[in-house]
Amino acid sequence: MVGEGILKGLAETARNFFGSYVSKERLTTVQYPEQRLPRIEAARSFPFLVYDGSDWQQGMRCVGCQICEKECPPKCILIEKSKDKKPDAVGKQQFYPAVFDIDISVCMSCQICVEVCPFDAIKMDVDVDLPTDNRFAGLLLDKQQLAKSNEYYHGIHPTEAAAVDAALAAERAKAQAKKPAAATPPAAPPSAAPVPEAQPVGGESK
Amino acid sequence: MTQVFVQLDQIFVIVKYWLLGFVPAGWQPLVSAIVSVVTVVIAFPALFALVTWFERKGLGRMQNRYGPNRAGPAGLFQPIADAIKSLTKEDIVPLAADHVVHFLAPVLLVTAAFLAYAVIPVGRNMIVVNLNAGVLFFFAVGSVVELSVFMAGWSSRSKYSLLGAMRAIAQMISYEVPLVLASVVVIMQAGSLSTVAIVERQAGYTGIWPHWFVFTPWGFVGFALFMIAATAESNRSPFDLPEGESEIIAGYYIEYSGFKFALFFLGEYLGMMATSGMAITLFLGGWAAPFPFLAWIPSYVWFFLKLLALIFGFIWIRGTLPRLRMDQLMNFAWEFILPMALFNMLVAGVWHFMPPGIPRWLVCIAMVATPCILLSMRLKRKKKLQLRTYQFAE
Amino acid sequence: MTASFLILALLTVAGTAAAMGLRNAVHCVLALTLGFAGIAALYLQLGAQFVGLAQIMVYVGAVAILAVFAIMMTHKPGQAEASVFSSHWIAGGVVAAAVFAVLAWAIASSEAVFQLLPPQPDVTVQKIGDALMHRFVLPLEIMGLLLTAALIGAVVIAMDRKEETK
Amino acid sequence: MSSLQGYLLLSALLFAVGLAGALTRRNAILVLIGIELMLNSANLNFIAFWRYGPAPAALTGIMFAIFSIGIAAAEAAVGLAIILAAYRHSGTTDLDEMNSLKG
Repeated sequence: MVGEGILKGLAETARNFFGSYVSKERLTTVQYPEQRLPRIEAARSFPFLVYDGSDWQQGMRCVGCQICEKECPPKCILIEKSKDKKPDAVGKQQFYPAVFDIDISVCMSCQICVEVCPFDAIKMDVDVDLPTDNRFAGLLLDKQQLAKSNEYYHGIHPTEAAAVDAALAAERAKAQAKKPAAATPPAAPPSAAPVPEAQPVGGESK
Repeated sequence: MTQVFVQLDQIFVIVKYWLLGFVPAGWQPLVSAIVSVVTVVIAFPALFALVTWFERKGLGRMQNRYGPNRAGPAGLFQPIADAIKSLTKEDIVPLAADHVVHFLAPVLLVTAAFLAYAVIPVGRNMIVVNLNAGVLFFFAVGSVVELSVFMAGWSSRSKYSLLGAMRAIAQMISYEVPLVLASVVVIMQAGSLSTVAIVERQAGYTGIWPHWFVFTPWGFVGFALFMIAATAESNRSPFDLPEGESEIIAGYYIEYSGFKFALFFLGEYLGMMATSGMAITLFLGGWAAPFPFLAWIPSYVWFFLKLLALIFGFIWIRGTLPRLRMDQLMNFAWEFILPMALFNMLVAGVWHFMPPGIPRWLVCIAMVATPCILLSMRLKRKKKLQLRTYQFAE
Repeated sequence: MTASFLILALLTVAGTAAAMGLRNAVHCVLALTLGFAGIAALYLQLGAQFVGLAQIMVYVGAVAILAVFAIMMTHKPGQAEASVFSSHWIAGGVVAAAVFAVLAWAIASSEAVFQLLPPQPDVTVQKIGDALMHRFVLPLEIMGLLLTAALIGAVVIAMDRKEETK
Repeated sequence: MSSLQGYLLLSALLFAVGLAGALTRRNAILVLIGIELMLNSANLNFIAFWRYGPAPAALTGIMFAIFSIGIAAAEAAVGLAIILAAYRHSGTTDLDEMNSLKG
């Protein structure tokens, strides 16, 4: 008969229709703003700048070397180097970025800036809640909006952050061994100071 | 007690006559018409709003989703949000479009869709005009829809619109023939083209079994054919080739935006509900209750319950079946539905002339089942595929 | 001579005149459907419900669609016609005007048109059906034959002969 | 002016408009449409005479109109098919250019 397959299909959709009212596990939809999926460690959205300590201007790892600006395929990064210098994460006197803007309407989340950064200063965020009512200025993130603490980084990519911290600590130790004359390392390892930009991490799962 | 139920059943009629009491006698026919028309023009768009919500919810549940659930309780205010959105959107008319025709097409479509409700009895004594040729009026008005579809597709000056309109017209013409032929059996049996008379013919019960035309072999087949043709006629899935969003984006109304787009949407749903209402009138006993012990429930409640049930059927089909191909669509119309409708008329004649009893049932069932099986076998046979030859593209 | 007749007459004449005068052929057909619908409304006004609805179904639903399809199939884009009227349009217009003058004169001078409106006859569809099946059964059969022949003939004429084109 | 006269005058006017269209238009399809219009005006006459005539119960006018509508539909189908065939043959629907009987 001609309608056999149609009847089978109708039975299947009817099973779905009534089943969705009976068994909750059929409805896999996550009610987004209230419920969120647990964050995935390997996820990435847009880049952010890591800083150590509590002061985002003082602890910023970026030295304004502009490698990421040059490597960025869609050219969404704008960096202006500072005139003066300040001690970096390792303790050397370095420039710092006077301006660091990322246009996330242009950014394609390729992570190349992260790959090329020799200072582990730029990392990928997982935050996707970036809606704004201004599609030009609202999507052009400046240095302050980009700066996120090392704790936040630990929260979103624990494994990776641990490796980075270990490498940085090793480098710092090496630098200290080379220059014992230097005074205390300027950047303390992750402190417990409250950070303004840090957001709840991990997400409340349903 | 029964008096209360009769009052409840006739409440709208009573209210209308109460209103007419305030009007001088000379104006009464005009005011009566205006009251009826205004009721239809308010009630059915309201139902349309409800049906869009119902459809989105139902489709969502069939795909294990929630459907709209943000605007209002269970997303019930979603249609209002949609209406506000479509009203505030910019009305874009293509520069090359034929402005007058482009404007008239949705207006004509909605007008024709509303006119169809004039002959559908939604309850006891509740019909706008009891035309002597009501069913013919319904189909005549339905044929105007094709013209508005053509106007929309042609005036937009867009390939997609024109292709969509051509598809829609070809499909509507092909399926209008079986639609009319499927309803002819009812007209033969009822001996009238008046929708009120057809509903009256289906009144009464044998035991608790209603005398609806759908509960006869020819009526059942006629109902199935009518509903299939109605699905195609209202361009709904699986016959939604004119829309075919993956091929021609949205068909004939692609160049419409804002409120005109909403009018097309409204017209499409009004058409679907009108054909469902006609199917109810022709086959499902109109506003009659399915069981005699439920007859106390007002007649219009039954009509709208049946309407919602049929619409749920449309939604169910839409949630289940994939879109057909153009050749499948046409083959189905001309090789299966049309011959079945013709056979069905023969069966209705046999039913009319045989004495009532078991043999009549057996003969008629055999007479419908045989062509159905044979035609479906013919439809299912493997087609020999051969290299396609192109006339112009070589 | 009621107001509704005047409105419908005006609508019909406007539609048909536009259909015969407009430049764009598709506009002509669309205007023509207005004229046909007006004629159908006049039928309804005269009490011929069945004929009026059949008129809408046949002319608006079928003939107009057929005509626009034919126009689109024979339309060549980019071909700007010098004139929509043929070279001897003056002669045609004069003939038509003369015909109208003669007809109008005949109608105006006839005595037979001063008829009182008889009471509305009771024309149910059933009566029409009875008449078709008894008194007019032979014309009906011939009609069916003619329509079948026309259907087949139209298909045969319009069919593309594949062998010839190759 | 009686109402029958009004209908007859309207019908005559429609006939004249259709005739004018059929005689003056260049597009063959529109000529066909003009002929359809003439048929329609005749139908209007039939219905008007039926309504005002002595024996409306005999339904003669209505019958004539019904048959006429059916024949007009057949005529339109065949006429448009012929125009399509002619178009395929000569590549135009312009009647001023279709002036040769030879193939």
